[in-house]
Formats: sequence, C-alpha cells, structure tokens
Amino acid sequence: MNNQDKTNLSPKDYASSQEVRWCPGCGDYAILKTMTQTLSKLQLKKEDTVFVSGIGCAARFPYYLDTYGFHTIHGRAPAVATGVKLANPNLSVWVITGDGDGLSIGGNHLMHALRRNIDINILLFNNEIYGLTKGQFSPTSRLNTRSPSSPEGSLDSPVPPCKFALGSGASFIARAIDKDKKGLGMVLERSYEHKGATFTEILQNCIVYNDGVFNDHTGKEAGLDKQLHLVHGQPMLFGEDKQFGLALDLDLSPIIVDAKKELSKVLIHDETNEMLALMLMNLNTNQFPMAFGVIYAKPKNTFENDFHQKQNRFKRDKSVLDILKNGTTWKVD
Amino acid sequence: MNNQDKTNLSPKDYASSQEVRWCPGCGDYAILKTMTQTLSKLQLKKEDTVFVSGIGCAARFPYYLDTYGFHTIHGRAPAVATGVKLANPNLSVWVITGDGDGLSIGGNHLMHALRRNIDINILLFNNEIYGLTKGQFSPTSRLNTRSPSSPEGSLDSPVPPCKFALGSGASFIARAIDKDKKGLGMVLERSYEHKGATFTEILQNCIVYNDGVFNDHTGKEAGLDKQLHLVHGQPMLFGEDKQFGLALDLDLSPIIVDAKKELSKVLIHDETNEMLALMLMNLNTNQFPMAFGVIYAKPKNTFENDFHQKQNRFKRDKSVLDILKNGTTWKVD
Amino acid sequence: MSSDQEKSVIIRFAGDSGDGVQLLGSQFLKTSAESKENFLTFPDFPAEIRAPAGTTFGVSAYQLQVGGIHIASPGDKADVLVAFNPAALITNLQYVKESGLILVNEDTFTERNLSKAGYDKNPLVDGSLGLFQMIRLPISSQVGEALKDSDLSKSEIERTKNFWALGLISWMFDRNIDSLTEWINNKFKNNNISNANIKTLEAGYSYGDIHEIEQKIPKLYTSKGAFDAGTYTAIKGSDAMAYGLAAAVEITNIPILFCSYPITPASPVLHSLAKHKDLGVETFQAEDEIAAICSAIGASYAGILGVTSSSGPGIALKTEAMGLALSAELPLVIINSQRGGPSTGLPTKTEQSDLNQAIYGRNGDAPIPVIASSSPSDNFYTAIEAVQIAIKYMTPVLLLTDGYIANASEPWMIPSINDIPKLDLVTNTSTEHTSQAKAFERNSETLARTWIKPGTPNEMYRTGGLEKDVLTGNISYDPANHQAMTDLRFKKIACLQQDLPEQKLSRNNGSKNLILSWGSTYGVIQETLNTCENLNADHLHLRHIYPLPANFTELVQCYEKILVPELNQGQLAKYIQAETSREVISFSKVTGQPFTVDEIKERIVGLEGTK
Amino acid sequence: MSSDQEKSVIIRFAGDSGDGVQLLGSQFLKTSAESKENFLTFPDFPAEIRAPAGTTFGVSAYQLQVGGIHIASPGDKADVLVAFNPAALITNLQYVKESGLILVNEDTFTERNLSKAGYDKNPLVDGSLGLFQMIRLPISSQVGEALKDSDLSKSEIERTKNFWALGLISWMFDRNIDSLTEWINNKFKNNNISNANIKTLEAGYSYGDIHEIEQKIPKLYTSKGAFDAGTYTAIKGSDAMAYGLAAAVEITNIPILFCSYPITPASPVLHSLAKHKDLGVETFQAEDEIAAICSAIGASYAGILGVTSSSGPGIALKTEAMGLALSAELPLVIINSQRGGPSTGLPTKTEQSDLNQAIYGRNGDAPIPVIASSSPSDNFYTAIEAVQIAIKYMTPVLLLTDGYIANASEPWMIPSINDIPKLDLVTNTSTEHTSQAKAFERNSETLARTWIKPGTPNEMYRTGGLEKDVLTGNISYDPANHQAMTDLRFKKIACLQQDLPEQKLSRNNGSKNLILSWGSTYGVIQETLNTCENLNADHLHLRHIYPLPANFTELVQCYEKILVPELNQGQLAKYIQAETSREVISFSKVTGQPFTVDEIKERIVGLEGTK
Ligand SMILES: Cc1ncc(C[n+]2csc(CCOP(=O)(O)OP(=O)(O)O)c2C)c(N)n1
Ligand SMILES: Cc1ncc(C[n+]2csc(CCOP(=O)(O)OP(=O)(O)O)c2C)c(N)n1
Ligand code: SF4
Ligand code: SF4
Ligand SMILES: [Mg+2]
Ligand SMILES: [Mg+2]
Repeated sequence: MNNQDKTNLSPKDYASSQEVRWCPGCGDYAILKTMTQTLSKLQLKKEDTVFVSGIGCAARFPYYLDTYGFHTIHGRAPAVATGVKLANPNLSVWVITGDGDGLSIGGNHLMHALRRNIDINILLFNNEIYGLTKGQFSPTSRLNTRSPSSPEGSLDSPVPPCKFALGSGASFIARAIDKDKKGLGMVLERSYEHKGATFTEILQNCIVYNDGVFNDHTGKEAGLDKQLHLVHGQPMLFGEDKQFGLALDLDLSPIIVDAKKELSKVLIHDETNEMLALMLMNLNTNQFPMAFGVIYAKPKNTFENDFHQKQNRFKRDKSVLDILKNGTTWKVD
Repeated sequence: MNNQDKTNLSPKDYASSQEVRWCPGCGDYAILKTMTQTLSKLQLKKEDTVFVSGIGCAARFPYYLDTYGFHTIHGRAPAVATGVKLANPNLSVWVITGDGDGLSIGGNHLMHALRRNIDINILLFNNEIYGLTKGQFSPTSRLNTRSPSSPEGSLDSPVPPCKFALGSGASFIARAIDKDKKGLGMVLERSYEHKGATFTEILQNCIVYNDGVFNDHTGKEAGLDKQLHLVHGQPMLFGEDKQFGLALDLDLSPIIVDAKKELSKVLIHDETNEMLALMLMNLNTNQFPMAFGVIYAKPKNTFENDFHQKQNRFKRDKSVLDILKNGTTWKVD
Repeated sequence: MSSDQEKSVIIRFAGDSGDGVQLLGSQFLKTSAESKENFLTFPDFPAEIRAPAGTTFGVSAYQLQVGGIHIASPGDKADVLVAFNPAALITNLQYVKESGLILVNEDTFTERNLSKAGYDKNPLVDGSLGLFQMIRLPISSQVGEALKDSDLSKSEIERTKNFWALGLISWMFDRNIDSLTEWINNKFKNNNISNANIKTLEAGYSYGDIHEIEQKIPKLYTSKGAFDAGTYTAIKGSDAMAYGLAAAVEITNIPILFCSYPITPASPVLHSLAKHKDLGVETFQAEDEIAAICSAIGASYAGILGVTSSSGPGIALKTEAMGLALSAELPLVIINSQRGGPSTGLPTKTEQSDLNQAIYGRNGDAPIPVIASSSPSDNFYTAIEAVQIAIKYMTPVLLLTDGYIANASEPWMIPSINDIPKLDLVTNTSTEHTSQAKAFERNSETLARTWIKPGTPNEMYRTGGLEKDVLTGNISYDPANHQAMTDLRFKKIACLQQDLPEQKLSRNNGSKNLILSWGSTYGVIQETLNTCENLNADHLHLRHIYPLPANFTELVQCYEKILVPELNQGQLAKYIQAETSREVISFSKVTGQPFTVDEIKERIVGLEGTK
Repeated sequence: MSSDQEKSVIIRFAGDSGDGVQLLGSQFLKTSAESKENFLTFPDFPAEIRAPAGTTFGVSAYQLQVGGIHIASPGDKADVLVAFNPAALITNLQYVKESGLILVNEDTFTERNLSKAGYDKNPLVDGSLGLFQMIRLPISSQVGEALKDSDLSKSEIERTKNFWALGLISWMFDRNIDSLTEWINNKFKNNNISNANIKTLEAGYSYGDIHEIEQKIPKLYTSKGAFDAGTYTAIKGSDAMAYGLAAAVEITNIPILFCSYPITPASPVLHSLAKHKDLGVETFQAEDEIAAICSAIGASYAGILGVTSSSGPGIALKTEAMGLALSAELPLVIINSQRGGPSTGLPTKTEQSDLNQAIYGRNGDAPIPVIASSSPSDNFYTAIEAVQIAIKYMTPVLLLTDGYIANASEPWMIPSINDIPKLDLVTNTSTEHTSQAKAFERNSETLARTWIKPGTPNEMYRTGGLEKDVLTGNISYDPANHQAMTDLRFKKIACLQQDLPEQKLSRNNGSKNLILSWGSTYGVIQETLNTCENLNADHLHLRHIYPLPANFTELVQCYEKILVPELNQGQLAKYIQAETSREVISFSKVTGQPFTVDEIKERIVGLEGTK
C-alpha cells in the first residue's frame, strides 16, 4: 500500500483494510464516505493526518481510515488531541466524538479545547443516544426519551451542542446531516481551512436505538422548508422555492417572512455575528427550519500558534547543567 | 447554641464557631458577611440549609456557617449537591465554587447541573486565579496573565463564566461584586427565590495573588460609568447621573447613547431575553460598562421536581420478593 | 459425568445478532426451569452492537447446561450446538465436544455466507466435520412453508426461525410447549406475529416427531435437580443485584439513590432498577462516573443511601471520591461488574482483574471493605450485606461481581424477607454535645460516627475530605491526631472483621490441598469437585476479601498446598501472601472466558506433582 | 553526636507567614553552603495561604541541620529556635531540645499577640520556659532604630526583621555576610528596600558583637562536610526533578511536554519548568489531571515524551488513562509528589501512602514500573531513569517522590552529563510489514513495540485501549490472544527486571537484622546508622519497587528480622510479603511528619527484643 508516490489519492486510498463494523444502515457509514471524499478532495497527506477519538460507536471511526489514528478513552479525545497538536503542529488533527463521549463525560475537555482555540477539528456525531452501550438516553436526548435507563421517559433537559460550543467561546461552529454529502463535505472543508478549533455537530441516525429522531428535519419527507442552509453574505432563505425568509422581530425574536414579497427584511447571514448565531441555534424547530452549514466563524489567535512562537518549539539551546553551574554554587577542591 | 426556638435569627446566628482563615483583606470575607445577612433576612432555617463546596479558598466557605456543610473534592460540588437535593428536595442547597474549581476541573458538572436545572444555587467566586495553590493562572485569567506556571504570560483565552452558563442552558444567570452588599444581597435573594439552578458569578478580589484585577470596574475610582446595574423592565442606564444608556445598533452590536437626549433608544432590560443576555455578557469592557445584577432569568421545569413527581419520592409500596413471586416461577414441594 | 443423578446436557445456540439466539436460549431455559431441571446459562455476546449479517464478529451465542444436581457452570464444551449460519458454525465449533451433535440451518450455507464466514468450501459437504454428528435442517424453508399463508413479509417470516428451533429442541428434550405459547401470546402485541411464532414453534416441534428416524434426531434426557421445597425463579445476576438492593431498602428502611453512568457489563443493573418503582430505590443517570459517585455521596450525606455501579475504567474514575466517602465516613456502596482489562480491554468479556484496584486502588491509607459475589443469585445477598456494612460502619463498601455473573442465570429459591441474614444496625444514642461534635460521636462497638441528616435541628455540622479532629470533626493538621484518625480507620475494619461470620470450608475432606477461590469461579470449582471423582482437595471460597474473616489465617494454616485459581494474573494469590506471608500456588487464566471443569480438574490432579 | 567530625547544629526559624521565615532560612542555608557545611533543610509551611497575623495556624517554620559529614535529615529537635512572635513560640516549642536555645522577638509579646496565640500569661516572664536557654531580642525596636532615618513606612521597616535575625545568626555561626549583601542588592529592585535590608542585616550582625556577653549570645561551631571535589549547589527536590527531566531530554534527544494541573506539593515542579525555556521541555497547564495525563499521552503518541505530575488525589484521577498508555504501549512518566491522605487529607504534609495506589491502583492486570526517589538531589536521577525506562520499554512509569523531598534542600555536586547513568535506548530496525503491523514489531530484548511517529510516511497505524492482536495490533477479542497480550505485558516487566542494576546494601555489617526502606526515609535512616553507635542492622534501600531488583529475594533471604519503616500503615511491608511470602516487621508512622533519628534508633534497638 505504498501511496507515497501517488500524486493523486482517491477516496479509497484513505480507507484502511479493516472491515467496517457499524450496524447496517447506521448513519456513520455515510459520514465515513464523505470524509474519505473530503480527504481526497483536499489531498491531505495520510501521514500528516491524525484521527483521535474517545469511546462509542462513532469513536471507531479512526480504525477505518488509513491515516494515523488513536482510539483513546471515553470523553478524553480533545485532551489527547491537544497533546498531539502541541507536540507536532504540522499534523492535521481531527477529533471524532459522540454526544455521550463529547457532551456527557467529556464536556469539560470539549469546552477547554474550544476556548483555547487549539487548531483541531472536532466532529460530534449526535445521534441523541448512547449507541455502543445499547441505547440509554444521552445529554442531547429530548425530554421524555424512553430508553433502558429511562423507561418512563428522561427528565433531563438536553444541552444543544452548538450553543454549548458558543458558550465555550468556539471560533467555528457548524452543523450538518450525515447523509448530506454536499453540506457535510462543505463543512468539513471549511473546518479544515479554519485556523483554530472547529466544532461541527453532525446529525447522525442510529438506526438501532434511535431511528428517525431527526426525520422531521433530515428525512426525505421533511423537505426543504425544514432546512435553512446558511451561506455567508447571503439572505437566509429556505423552502423548496426559497420562498421563505428568516427575519428578526423588534424584540430580537425570529419571524418568517415571505421572501418573494419582503426580501429586504430577510436577514443576511453573517458568520461573524455571535448574536445571529445564538438566534439560529435557538430556533424552535417546531415552527422554524433547522440551521445547517457554518453558523458561526470568527478567527482568533490559536493556542498552539502562541505556544510554539513563544515557547520556541521544544528547541534545546542550553545544557541544564550549565544553567545549574551558572546559579549559586560553591567549589570543593 | 440552641437557636431552634429563636424566632428571629440574626446574621451572627448563622456564623459557626470556626475562626475564619482567609488572608486578611480577601474578598471572601465580604461575601461571607453578605451571605449571613441574606440568610438572616430570609430567615432560612439553619437545619434546612446545606452549603456544598469543592476545593479552593472559596470552598472553605461552608466551615464558617452554622448550617449543614460539606467541603467535598475539587470540582465536584455540583454533582454532590445534585445528590443532596435529589435525596431531600426540602433542603435549600447552595454550591460554593471558584473559577478553578467550577470552570477548570469542574466545568462539566457545572454544565450538567445547569442544563438539568436542578434547584440549587451556584455561586462562583471568580478571582481569575487559583488562590489556594498559590496563584497559578485559571481558566478565567486574562490572556497574558503572569503567574508561577505562566511566567511569560498565559496563552489560554479565558472562558467567560456567565456566557458558559448561557451556553449550558442555565435558567438564571447573575453577576455581582464581592464588596457590593446591596447588589450581591439582591442577587442572593433572587437566586434563592428562583426555582431551578441559579448561576451567580461573584467578582472576588484575591488580595495576595491577583490584587486589583477588577479595579477597572469595581474599584472606587472606577465609578458608576463602568457599572451597568440591571433592573428588569427598566432602561439600561449607567453613569453617575444615569446619563448614559445602552442601545443596539442595526447589526445588533451595542452602542452607548446619551440617555438625557435619546431615552427612547435605550434598551429596556428584559431578563427573559437570551439575545440581550448574550449581548450584555459580550460587552467589551474597555469601551462599555460591565453588567451586574440578574442578567438572565427564565424559569423552566426543574429536574428534581419531575424526579420527585414521576418517581414518587423513594416511596416503598411493594416488597421486592412479591414482585419476584409474581414473575415466572415454579414450585418445588 | 459420574452417575445418572448427574446427567446433564450442555447446549449452545449460535447465530447472527439478529437471529434471536438470546431469546431462544432464555425461553429454552424457562422450559427447563418448569420441568425442574437444574441449569446455568451464559450468553456470549458479540463485541459489536449489530455487525453486518453473516459476519463472524456479529455472531451471538448462548450456552446453557441443564440437568443434574451439581451443575453450577454453563459447562465446558457443548453436547449440542445449534448454528444458524456458517459464521456461527465456524466461530463456535471450538466449543463443541468431540463427536458432539451439531444442528445447522442448511439454508444459510450459501456461497455468499460461506465466504463471509471465511469458508473456502462448504463444511457440510466437504467432510471436514466428520468427527461430529451433523443434522442438517432446512429451517428457513420450513418456516417459509409453515407461514406461507400469513400476511407477514419475507424478513418477518425469516425472523421466526428461532421459534422453530425452540420447538425442535423442546421436542428433543421432551418439554411441554404450552407455556411458551402462552408467553408468545403475551409478549407480542401484534397478533400476526405471535400467531406466526406459535406456528413455527409447533412446526419445529412436529419436525422432530416426523423426521426423528430419517434424520436421526435424538431424544435427550437429563436428570432433575435436587431442590429444597420452595418457590423458584430463574435469576439473572444483574437482576439479582437490583433486587438485592431493593430488599436492602426493605430491611433497613433506608431508601437508596442508585447513581450510575452506563458501561458494559454494569448497565443492566441500572436498567433493572429503572424499571421498578415503588421499591424505595430511585435511579439517577449521571453525566459520568465521577458525578455518579459524587451524587451518591451527596445522597448519603443527605441521609439516604447512595449506591453507585460501574466497571473497571469507570471505577478508576471513582477512586478519588471513594476517599472522600471514607474520610467523611459516609455509607456508600460501590459495585464493580468486572470485565476484561487493562484499559478499555475486552468490555464484553469476563475477568476478575479489578481485585487489586478494589483493595489498594486509592491515594493515602484508605481501607475500604471489599466483598465479592460468587454466583448470579449471590448478587442478591451480597448487595444486601454491602448495604448493611456500609450503614453499620459508616463506610464505603466495594462489592465485586463480574460480567459472567451479571449475564448468567440460575434457578433460585425466592427467600422470605425473614430468612435473609441481617446485621444488627446500631444507632448511637448521643450525649450532650455541640452540634458539630455530635456527628463525630462514635458507636463503641463499630467505631462508626453518628449519621446526622440535614433537616435535623440543632445538629448542623460541617465535614469534608481534609483530616478531621478525632473528637470534634473540625479540620486538624495536628500530627498526633492524624495518626489517631488513621488508626481509627483501620480499627473500624478490625471491628468489622470481628462482626463477619466465621469462614467455612465449602468442601472439607481432610485433604492437605486447598483450593482457595473468590468470586464467580465458585460454581465451576464446586461442579468440578462434585462431579469428578477422587479429587484430593478441600475448598475455601472467600466472600469477604477485605478484611479477611477472623479465622482465615488459622483455617488455611494446616494446608500443605494452596491453589488459587482466578481469572487474572494472580492478584488474590499475592494478596493472600501479603496478608499471611504464606506461599500459595497461583492458577491464573486471562482469556476473557470463565474456567472450565476440565481446566480446574487438571490443576487439582496436577497438585500431587507440585512440591 | 559521637565525634567532633559529626558536630552539627539544628536550627529552626518560626514566624508569621508574613515574617519572611522561608527567605531567612534559605539565605542562611546559602551561607552554610558557602562555608562548605553539610546541610539538610525542611520548610514547614502553614496549611493556610496567609492566615491573619499572630494566629497559630498562620505560623510558618523552616528547619535545617548544618555541619558534620553524615547528616541527611533536617534533624529531630532543634538546638536553636528563632521565634518571631508568641504564636511561633507556642507552636514550635515542641520541636526544641531540652535546654535548647530560644531566641525571641520580645517586642511582639504584647497582650494581644499573647492571647491570639493562646497564652494566658507571658511565657517570657512566668518561668514556664525554665528548661530552655532564653535570649530575648528587641528585634522590632532594633530595626526601627537602625532604619530611623529611612523613607520607608513603618510596615516596610518591620518587614526587614528577618534580615536582622539573619545578621545575628550569621554572627553566631561566624558566617561571612558579604554574599548576602550582594544577593540583597540583586534581589530588590527598589534601592531603598535593599539598603534597608542590608542595614538591618548589619545591625543584627553587630548586635551579636556588642551584646555577646551581656545577653549570653553563644558562638556556635559546626564541622565541615567531607565533600568530594566538584562544583556544588544547594538543590531543592522540586527543582532537581525539573532539572532531571531537562537532562533526560539532553541525553535522549527527545523533547518533553510536561502536562500538569496545579496541586500541593507537586506544583513547584511545574513552576520550575515553566521558568526555563530552551531546554527542550515545554509545560502545558491542563484543565484537570485527566486532561493533563491525556495530553501527555497525546504528545507521546505524536512522538515526543509526555510527562505528567500530581499528588495523590490527582493521581487517582489519572489511573484510567494510565491503563490507556499501558495498553497502547506509549512511553509516559507519571510523577507523584505524595502528601498526607486519604482524600484531601493533609495537603501540606508529607507521607508515603500512595505506594499501593502506584503498584496496584488500576483496573485490569496493569503492570507499570514504579521507582522512588530517596532525597532532593535523587529526584534528578530518578527523573532521568524514569524517562529512559519509559522510552526503552514503551511503557508508562510511575515515579514516586513526596512533599518532604520536594521542599527539602541539600548540597549536591553538579554532575557532568557523561557521569549520569544511562540505559541503552534500543531502536527497532523493522522488517517489511504492512504499515499497521510495523508499529507492533517488538524489540526482542525489551519486548517494546516500535515507536512510530505521525508524520512518518507509509507507517500509519491505529491503536487504542481495546485489546490488540499480538502481531498486527488490530482489535482482537480472541481468548488466546488476550492471554498472550497479558503475558506480554508481564514479560516486559521481567525484561526490565533483568535490566535493572543489582540491588546493593546501603550498609552491610553482616547483621542478622535488616532495615528495608524506600523513598524519603533514606536520609534519616542513614543518619541514624551513621551517627548512633552500635546499631545492629544492615540497610537496604529500594529505588526500584516494581519490579523488585532481580537479586532482591536472595539478598534479603539471610536476614532473621526485616524492619520496614515507612510513613504509611505498612504498605511496603505487605508488598514485600506478597512478593516474597516472607514475614517482615512493619514500622509505621502516619503523622504527616518525617521520621526522626530517635524514632528509628529506638526501633532498631528494640529489634533485639522482638522475636
Ligand atoms: C469511563 C467509561 N465510562 C463508560 C464507558 C461506556 N461507554 C462507552 S461508549 C458510551 C457512550 C457512547 O455514546 P456516544 O458518545 O453518544 O457514542 P455513540 O455510541 O452513540 O456513537 C459509554 C457510556 C466507557 N467505555 N468508559
Ligand atoms: C483533584 C485535585 N486537583 C488539584 C487540587 C489542587 N487545588 C486545590 S484548589 C485548586 C484551585 C483553586 O482555584 P479556585 O477554584 O479558583 O479557588 P480559589 O482558591 O481561587 O478560591 C487546586 C488546583 C486538588 N485539591 N484536588
Ligand atoms: S448502535 Fe446505532 S450508532 Fe451504533 S453502530 Fe449501530 S446504528 Fe450506528
Ligand atoms: S489566596 Fe487569595 S483568594 Fe485565597 S484567601 Fe488569600 S486572598 Fe483570598
Ligand atoms: Mg451517541
Ligand atoms: Mg480562584
């Protein structure tokens, strides 16, 4: 498998020899496919690419890619990835996590990676359930989710991943759908290009334990009036015919307007506007469409840039023994 | 010390017999004082009040109050408090934490307590430093903070506590100053009254390791044009003479207007408006005042309410052996 | 097997995750129970959730041993294997006895499936299985035939296969299928489906009758168990644990908050408790293991009992908080359902390798009682005992069980609440004291401090993880006090040791060899000693690991050789040497699989040769 | 003390946290070093950050022993106590020898201060200190007098007290104060302050001259140390650890990412490393201990060495991730600066009670080498050794040190890089293989897998915490493979054991009694054996705890009695029994304080009586 000399790597070249072991029909397959396509499109060097994951179905992802891969422990992938990136800033580092891995046990590391803005790409496969441990409700499960550990329905208000990322000070926040090659592919490319930590929520269907939870917004029946695909600088239009537009009321709450008639009222998507980002994340998806694409992106200094600049990249210019000798010493002859 | 029969407990009655051991001049003293005053004002029953803390200077707080108190381990107080409240919903449960305890090691539990909206009151004493371990920079320390572990200045972008609470789905978010008896007292009362998890950031001066970091906004010199005290339903005015007002520009960014001339443009504080809350938290405090008081408050169902309603409060109506006998069984004679 | 009284059969079902093998196994178990057989079952789950159909890593198996009075293990190799597809055959052949009986669904032996399983040639025809008795069954066609008039889809029809097999096996073992029919009717809300399942069940049953001779389908007989009079149920280990906790609430009248974060193989206890309300046990699914133990500690501080449950990696995360419960002297039960380690290891496999972690795995001198379950039903009793020790001694207690016990089932006589062993739970009658010090008054017999509950007027106190003054509970950095508190923590353990029942031998033949075991190996060791003739060894099985029973050292003193079989690299063996400075022989196995009778037997026989 | 060669003096400074007692002590140490004295120092910090002035819990102390060739401890009780206020006197009197010399700042013995300290009467006048030699010094008035013409504020003047005391003490010990003057000039940027400090330093010095007779201020003499020729520095344990890591980078040419979360008493290592750039070690302050070890593991995966450091409670949190490093076979060094436990315990006090946690505290069979430092300067060497073992064997290594070592200082000859013991770091020359399997090729001597670094073309591989196939590193649930991998992990330890230097005795008198020790007790035991006459005992000090050196069992075999002194409830003692099935005598002390020479001596003498 010597692809070193290949000038052009195909999506297949990025696949490892391991048999993929998710349940048939699992949304993870589609994500994996879009990932290899994106890697190929970007022609990332396999040896310079590292996938780090925690534990969960999603976290098996690295095994299926012929890049460097590290399947670590539950919830800690962002911390491990931080170490990888600090040790070698030339690597393209991707974190694969689930809603349990990333937001239940691992919420703290996620927050700190985002606030530090370390240049890693975090993909959270949100299936609103703990897949690997057989279907208990997760921190993103909706209220009243029935599961083996909540037979009468869960009581926990879920945490919305993108909003959590916003509160954590993320510089890049996006959302995509497992099977939406185009939307997901675009978001993956954008996150690769973004310097600093990126956070992408991927709605992923767990066919075994939570089949169809996203159908209202991602299913074929759902239709385009349930999805708002964001493009920076473009009006927020949706509907089959782009006939609807999103606007703001006086009290800053969102309203839907007839885009054909009141185009001027329609909001223009501005990725760098955090207030708009919050509004988009808070959209009540019973009445409103769900926002997809890059919801928020505003570059800021990345941690490891400063780290490597200030700290001189592990260079060793002195001997520690000389330092000691230049301190307070005395001689015995 | 039998105060049981006392009809009116004074602030002193809430103090324990332990000598207070913070550094002379530490902001924690003022907070403790306002707390005993508030407890007295509310006439909380000492036996029904529990203070739970993690580890840090702030976390010594419970020892100084003659209520129930539990000084637990670093970062875990919200989790312990959750157990206390689930076990006995009649208790008034307060969590005392620091910026290290609550936002470094303990960020995840903080987030989950807030999203579950368990009815506990979380007070985060933010001195932007690890006090107890002798002054290392913390997750709220500003960029370039020099400390024993960052002699050349810290590289981590800080996490703003209130915004983190917002991203975590908190139903109550407030900010106060250690020495501001009135403002802090009001916020403590409000958080007591609020059903559900409350989050209060208290700017606390660490006189030894981070003296004066908040002086720009809290110091005597700072003056009223650096503080915006929020009152629900009232215009956002500030300045000695309330001559300034906060307004929103077209792109949703904040601007300062002359309140004497353009009062109508001045925003009216609406605690329930999350967008306004974000704007207030994001105020660039070089140009703008800092917001104090209840920034956001919007009641929602509390976890333990549902828990105790649905789950019948640990009642035991059946014998487990009867359940077993009513299952699939066979008899041997 | 030595006598007719001992006649047992080991049967193994294997198929795709979607083939319903676990259901088939557990329903066959029910018929066994109803016909008063003894049994022990062990499901062998695939590591993947639901791997693609036909792959080897997606194979799910279920083994059980039925019959006889002495069986206490799922048996070594199977007398009968039912394999639903080539992948099931290739992966399970290693578990079948020489000349064992193999039933296969021949309809699945297509080229595609064969190659998925890794077969070059069809093993049904290439003679490679000559050593076995092979019965080829056209199960898929048979169910198709039986249901040809139904409205079900093809895949729905195919999914009734397991009931067909259940029917045939029931015929072979001469079981009554009436109760199965009844169960199917209750289980499936959809009438079409329940009718279909009943039809194929019956079709499988008649297939035996009709093709007995032509296909050489044997009738298999097993002997009945020798049970005491009583009402029995088939109990699974994880359920027994849940029921035990509920029974503890009944006995102590102290409610339980069960705080947990899902992890294999511990989660079923959480699921089992979540299902039952009105037993005084509530469940809380925390955000991680640390939050789980901390909320349990919070519950105990608040005056009810906190219980937390996990497996190795999760227990590792709880070790810091265990120290807090110890230092604050709060009752707490920590249950560890052990699995293969280190690290993530082999989550779906069983092991006993968290013993060191349980005894020693905390910072500081941090003694915490450790007890271990020996069988599925024993989980019920150890749960009750752990709760009582925790409350009586105001201490965290570690309860060790494992993946094997959690998933295995055995017949169990439902006890009455009065028959359950109880500890005298003492309460302190407190003298006059300031409120703070009152919580630190100690019971003279147990050295337990007083469990004051928030809400009690005039008894407010503060505590935490810093060292506390031995009298007042206030923070103390005094050197002598730290020594006194450290000593006190160990004296509590010494008090508990006096309180423990005397250690008995499980077999006392006056041998000079002793088998010393703990945990889930109990069954297979007992079965070995009872079913193999002339084994020269006594048997001591430890339930109380830390502290060891007071008479332990004396009891083992007279043995010349002590063999310690365990599913780890010799952790108990080293521990016994540490506690007694007495050499023992470690017999270790770390494959993720339980011991077999043969393995145990061989080592006991081999003892004669060791010096 | 037996001979003049051995003449040493123990001196203890005590005052309010704000009195500058630590600075005073460390500056006096410098003069001792310059006059080529031997010394060992031990600061005794208050538990609180900066308690209100005058309170007993705000007292900070600094003890050092100077002189003689054999001293290796800060000494038991002080010959001289300098007490800056009543609180310092009342809390430190217990550490002064009978008829010891006490110097007090009498100006602070006001009614207010006396009552804050808990004195009813003034001990300077009530005769209660009759057993001691008391010298009352008007330090506050003296500094006021000396600086009456300065521009400093009253409190600034008061703050120069420690330099006055330093001057007087220097006079008493006949030390040259020139270098102190120089140091003051460099240290204080503010000229006014440095001048004032120099003035009071000189005033203190002359006070001795002037009041020698009238106040009976004695001159104290100590004997010189017997040092080998070389350049020496006074090394503090935490600094030695930091420098050792930097030296390891120099030796191995592999950079280090030091990932840590602050905790007492481990933080000083982080601080020390953060100060130094250009040594190839970078620091990362993580959000918690789990993130710290995980980012260190990430760094090791990426091809440089991850090191993490903490104390007991933080180490507890790291135990899950240690298993990952073990399972993924990545080099990693975990440093534990032990403190008093359990739980939060006594953070500022020393203890050796995390030994069990280090050896046993992980889920699964998870063998990790454990080594322990014996003195401040030894931290330098153990750090280097830990790094080399980690890299050579591709394994996490636990390095135990403690709060006593971290904060103590001793004279140390700065070695040259060539004199530092090195392990041969082997690298695998790999044969042809697929990329995945290449990382799992093993060195035949160490069994270490190959450390492939991301960025290397064609060698991409995947790994993690699940059990791996012994050849390919792919996930494997195969029973035999799990046994093979478990065995492999233990065989690696056996290889390391062969690689370790032979265990030597630290004292070999042909006695039948052995003192068996580990960690920071080395100094006090050596001092006891060397300074007390006729002690009938040999001494073996363990640096390599797991695995034990290959010749260990044989070496200890011949002893009739083995005494194991340690600052915990007998953890090493039990471990030795576990490993050798050989009974030992535990000598345990758990007060948060180091052993004293007297305590050790008494137990050795007492050995004659034990049977
Ligand atoms: C420390 C620890 N706790 C718990 C587990 C068990 N566990 C494995 S994956 C998982 C949750 C997985 O959920 P998610 O992250 O949503 O991934 P999914 O399987 O849904 O893709 C849990 C609880 C573990 N492996 N380690
Ligand atoms: C598990 C663990 N890690 C680290 C520590 C050390 N530690 C104690 S308090 C603290 C930080 C305190 O900072 P903060 O919460 O801001 O409280 P402050 O002292 O500033 O009030 C740390 C790191 C500990 N006690 N336990
Ligand atoms: S359990 Fe769900 S998430 Fe996991 S592999 Fe199966 S379908 Fe996918
Ligand atoms: S260190 Fe800072 S926060 Fe801690 S008690 Fe002192 S002044 Fe207060
Ligand atoms: Mg999930
Ligand atoms: Mg702080």
